[in-house]
Amino acid sequence: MPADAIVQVRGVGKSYDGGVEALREVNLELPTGRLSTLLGPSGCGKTTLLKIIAGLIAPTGGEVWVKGKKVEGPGPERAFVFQDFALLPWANVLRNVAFGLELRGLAWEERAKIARDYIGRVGLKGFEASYPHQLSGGMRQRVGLARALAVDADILLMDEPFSSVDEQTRRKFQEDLLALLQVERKTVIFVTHSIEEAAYLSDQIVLLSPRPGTVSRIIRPDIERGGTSPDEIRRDKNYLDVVDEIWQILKRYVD
Amino acid sequence: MPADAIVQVRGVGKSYDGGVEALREVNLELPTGRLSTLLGPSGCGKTTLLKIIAGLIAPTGGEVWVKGKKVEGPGPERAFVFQDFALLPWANVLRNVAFGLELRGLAWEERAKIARDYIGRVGLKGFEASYPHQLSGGMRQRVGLARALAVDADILLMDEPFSSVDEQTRRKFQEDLLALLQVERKTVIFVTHSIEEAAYLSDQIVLLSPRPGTVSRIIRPDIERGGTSPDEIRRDKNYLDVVDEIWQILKRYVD
Amino acid sequence: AQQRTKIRYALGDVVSIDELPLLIAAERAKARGVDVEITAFKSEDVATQAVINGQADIGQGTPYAALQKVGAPIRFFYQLSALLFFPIVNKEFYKSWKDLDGQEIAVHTRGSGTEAIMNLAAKEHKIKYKNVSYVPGSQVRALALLKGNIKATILDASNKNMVMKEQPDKFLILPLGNVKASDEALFATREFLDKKQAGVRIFLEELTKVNRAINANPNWVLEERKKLGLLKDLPAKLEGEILPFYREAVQNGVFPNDGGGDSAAKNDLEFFRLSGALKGENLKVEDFWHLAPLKAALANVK
Amino acid sequence: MNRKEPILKRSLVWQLISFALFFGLWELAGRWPVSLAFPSFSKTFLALVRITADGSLPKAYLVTLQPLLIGIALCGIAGIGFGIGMGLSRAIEWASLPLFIILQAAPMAAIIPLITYIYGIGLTAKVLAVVFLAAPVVVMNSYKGIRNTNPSLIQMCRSFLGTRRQEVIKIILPHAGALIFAGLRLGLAMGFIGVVIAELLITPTGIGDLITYHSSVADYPEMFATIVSIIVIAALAIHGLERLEQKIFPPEIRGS
Amino acid sequence: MNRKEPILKRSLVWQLISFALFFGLWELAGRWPVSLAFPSFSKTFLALVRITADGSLPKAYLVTLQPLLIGIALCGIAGIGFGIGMGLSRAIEWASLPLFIILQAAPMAAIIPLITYIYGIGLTAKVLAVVFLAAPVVVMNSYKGIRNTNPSLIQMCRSFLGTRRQEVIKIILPHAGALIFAGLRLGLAMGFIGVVIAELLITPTGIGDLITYHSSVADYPEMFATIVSIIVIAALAIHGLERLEQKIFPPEIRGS
Ligand SMILES: Nc1ncnc2c1ncn2[C@@H]1O[C@H](COP(=O)(O)OP(=O)(O)OP(=O)(O)O)[C@@H](O)[C@H]1O
Ligand SMILES: Nc1ncnc2c1ncn2[C@@H]1O[C@H](COP(=O)(O)OP(=O)(O)OP(=O)(O)O)[C@@H](O)[C@H]1O
Ligand SMILES: [Mg+2]
Ligand SMILES: [Mg+2]
Repeated sequence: MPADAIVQVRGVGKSYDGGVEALREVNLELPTGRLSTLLGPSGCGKTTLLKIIAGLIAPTGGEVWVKGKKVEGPGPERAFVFQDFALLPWANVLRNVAFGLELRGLAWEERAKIARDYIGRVGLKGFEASYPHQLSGGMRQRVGLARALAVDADILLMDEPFSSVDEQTRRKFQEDLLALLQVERKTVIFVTHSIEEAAYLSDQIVLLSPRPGTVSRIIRPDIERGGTSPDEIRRDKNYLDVVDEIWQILKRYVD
Repeated sequence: MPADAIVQVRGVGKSYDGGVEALREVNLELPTGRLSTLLGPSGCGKTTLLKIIAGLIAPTGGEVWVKGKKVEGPGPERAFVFQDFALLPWANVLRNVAFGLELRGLAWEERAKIARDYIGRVGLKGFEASYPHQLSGGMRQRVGLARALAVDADILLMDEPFSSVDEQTRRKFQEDLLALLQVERKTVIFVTHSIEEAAYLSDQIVLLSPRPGTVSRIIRPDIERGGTSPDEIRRDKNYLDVVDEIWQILKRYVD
Repeated sequence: AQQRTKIRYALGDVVSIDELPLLIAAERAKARGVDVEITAFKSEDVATQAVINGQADIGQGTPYAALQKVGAPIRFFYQLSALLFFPIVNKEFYKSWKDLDGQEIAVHTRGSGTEAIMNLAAKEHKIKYKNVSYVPGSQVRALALLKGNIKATILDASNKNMVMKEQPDKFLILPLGNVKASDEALFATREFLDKKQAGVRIFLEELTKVNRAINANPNWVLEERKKLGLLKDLPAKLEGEILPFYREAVQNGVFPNDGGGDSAAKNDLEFFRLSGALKGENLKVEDFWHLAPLKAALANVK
Repeated sequence: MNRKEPILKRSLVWQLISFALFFGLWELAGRWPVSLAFPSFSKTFLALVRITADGSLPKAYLVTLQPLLIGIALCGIAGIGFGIGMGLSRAIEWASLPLFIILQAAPMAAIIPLITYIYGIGLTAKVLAVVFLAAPVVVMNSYKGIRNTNPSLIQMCRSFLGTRRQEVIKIILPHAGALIFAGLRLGLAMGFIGVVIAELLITPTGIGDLITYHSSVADYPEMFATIVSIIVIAALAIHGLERLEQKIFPPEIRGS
Repeated sequence: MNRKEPILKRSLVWQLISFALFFGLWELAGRWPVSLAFPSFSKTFLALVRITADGSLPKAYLVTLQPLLIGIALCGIAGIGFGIGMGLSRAIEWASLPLFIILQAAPMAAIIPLITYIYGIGLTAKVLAVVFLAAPVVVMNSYKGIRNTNPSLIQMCRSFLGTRRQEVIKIILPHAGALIFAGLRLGLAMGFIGVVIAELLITPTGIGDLITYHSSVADYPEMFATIVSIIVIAALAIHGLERLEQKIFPPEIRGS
């Protein structure tokens, strides 16, 4: 797979000011057009790694290459979906979704048009004029997703995007996300705590060890998606095996 | 099962001051010595129902009977495990666990002895002198559990006790809880959002409809527990069927 | 036509009936081309401050200590009125100066004329106070006396009259030897006095004429006030106090016919040295007073 | 949270009862009487009507409000500007934060007598009294507003390639709006104190003149009425601003 | 959150720079000179040493601190008690909350000149000045402390069969501790303002006497030194209390 790796993480390490070593010697290749998951115990450096890839944090060692260029900061080919949504509380849904385009200097007309399109695609039609506080957690999450989609980046970096919605809504989202990616053909890097979520969504699962985080295992669940309904996937033997395998590894990390 | 129902909910309804009708005509029997789960979409009144059973909220209609007596308020036979832990931030673990006994006027010596015992049972030995802010979410949750166990009530009322810990810790807890109940023989009423959790833990699952909450279905997952390892249960056909059945029902409620 | 002169006059008190002579003189000076613009400040200190900083031309009061310390050449040049104060005690507790030995008294402020008077009296009667507390404002002390919060203090004429009228049988006024020091004097920078000689002269002429008229007939104040329409919104209660106040003041020689001059200066130096406001021996009049403007004015009103 | 609502709703009746109780006690104390110079509520109220009707109170307010408004406007421009500077620039922050922390805790009212020694006795001195009292809280609130911007929003802005300029204009400033406004409100409260003390301690003009004058001629009801009026007006103004603040910046849109 | 730490650590150096800057400007302004009556920093500092050494400043503080401490102690007992009462009893709350909301926003300093008319000029009057200024914030903070008790803790207490008495003693009061303490600290800050203004507007004793006296005899450096000393002492006391507060009630154990 190295040939079509859109993101390459080479020997990345990160120590925070306080002396905390969050990551050590992480090597990773993330294939184009696929969904990769970072999974690991709390505090193992998942968010840190994702932000390093995003160019929001500088690593203290190693480097990240995206599309053959070394990462020095955020870039237009990467878009971040924040765990806490990071919506402007004083702006309505339309402006929030269009915010990435606003920063790029697009004219109002143009960016509103694009934003409306993506608001429709994430199923928020009719809520353009609502403010974040008027939306449920799940709807806010979708605003964040639409904002990231609107800038049409090739790579979506998602930090536990479904962690603040309830289990049932989460399942719904997972299905929506898979459907959306079917159409959009993006590369997605996804951080999660949930073994089921990782196994269900991913083409590639990167298991990180506890702090300092290193890659302890890479799993490629070869689950048959074409045609099978989500409910069938959840009973798929491959799927259950992957879940089990991961749980056996992670179990050791839990106190 | 009516014969050995320790809690009977008879036609309970609840309208809040603001005019919100949270529950309508809920009828329910909860069997002695079993774990029952309340499951339903967000805002359907699960917490409300649990608090009515606990005697913390008065219903606006119907009544609750516990051990053959009508509920007028909290009682010594019921103990509540709070979703947000509800620990005293200024008291250490020992005092927090002993707090229920402190309120009952037990002497210091005596209640410390009991509390130490339960602190050990939930696996917090060595943390007696720690303060809540020094503990992880999971450890705090266990303090809340130990406090509820320490008053030796017959009925444990648990409101989403594992919702604030990460997936992996949560799995660990579920197993711990089942092991503990094996020894303690309590009746447990458990609120959750998680279908897997409900299916995995429960003897009886009460599915509530969206607001105003009513009982829409009662499912008794007949899962063989004796001898089978937790990981086997998660692949059990019965278990997967129950998960599926619940998901099909709840799917309709998700926006 | 004659060019008009403006004089900014800083008063360290609210304008009330005691200021009537000043107000009358200001009106009359206006007719002669000198505009005296009176601003009332919270206290004498702030008024003095205004003169030092050049925000006012003439100040009123007796800031001898400030004069001695500040580098700027500021001089007194006219005595507006002499001290007239009345030591007053609660009859229940004290009957004479002797009774005040070892007792607590209240005066205006530290280093003020009121304190000096009480200290001089103590010296004269060979007594010693236990404690001197400072309660600024005659009116405040009068109220405190009536309320029983203080038992011995010193008041100005109008407040003494108020107290005696309110509860005539309760209080006693103690006798006081003649004190000739200034209660209010005018001061300004030398620079101003030299530059605005004509204006100052006219103002002083009018002040002197007013004082002389009052000394001749206290009732004149009332007539003049009516004629000029001064202090129009004075409450009736206070209006009735005007005549007694001026009668008493005239009887006690409060308003000098000659602006005080050299003798006032000498009295002041002696008095304020005794009171402790002025430091040092051999104080020279010319270091504190500038007598030329007064002489020029007196020459015209002879 | 939920408790606030019912209180505000039932408040009209209870406010009336609360104030009736207070005024009743005052009336009693005045009639007893506590002191010769302590007028009862009814007398004070009549005096208030009197001085309002004869125009002296409104005229006094015109004079008093001048330094207050100028001072607050100055704080609004320079104070907020400086606070924002402190929030954005480490150098300014480090050079001035310790001083402002001290100033915010200090009884700045004590400085008012000093002002005359530097700025004399005119309007400037009173404006300065207002500024000295109001500035620390205005500056500190603006600073905190800037500093407390949700870091996640800033990262979001950077991740979408926002420039530093865009970050300040589109994220930091709107985010700080509520705290800055609150700072201005608290500044106004301090400014009221400043202007009243300045008028009592420096030159009595406006309200200060009314108070001093009525006190000197022993019109105690008028004097009390004047003071009560400024207290009530200030309290109402501040309270009104607080409500306005909650309207413009409801907690929901403030972000965390 | 994390930003606070480094500032506090590096603060010693920066505090020195910050104050050096301030004092330097003052020295320049004094030497220029802005006004004949405006002493430079060095002159003021020497005067401070002088009046400290001759004992007049310490003695003045002994006098000034008396009404302050009595007033704060009174607020500490009655104010906190009343605030707690307001928090626990609906009746008290409704009858007094509107009044206290107004009082908290009001420039209570304006009331000080009135105190003389009721309570004369002695210690009582000054204690009252302190109380009037400090009480609203003490009462309101105690009230808020009680009212903001985490409802979940109260439910917990009730679910374990706690009586109302136990609820108050074991949950509500410990929970309100931090806010009550903060109220006392803010009250002390107001009390400093109150006592200084009272000493300037009522009878000059203690610090007020030093200020008035030195001003009347034109010892401007001494006067400035006195005022600066009270500002600094008050600021340090309040700031110190704030630190103590963070020690006794670190945010972690406050609960939400
Ligand atoms: N700004 C920072 N300064 C110092 N230490 C940090 C900082 N951010 C994170 N850390 C530490 O680095 C480690 C990794 O943090 P990170 O947020 O990447 O973990 P994570 O895997 O995302 O955890 P979680 O699953 O809880 O979100 C943690 O121990 C954390 O305490
Ligand atoms: N104190 C209250 N006053 C008014 N309405 C309330 C109150 N508490 C809860 N509600 C409303 O009652 C409904 C049921 O609330 P409840 O907390 O029981 O739901 P829930 O099923 O526990 O939800 P969740 O899964 O989000 O915890 C909700 O719509 C909620 O908004
Ligand atoms: Mg993370
Ligand atoms: Mg709930």
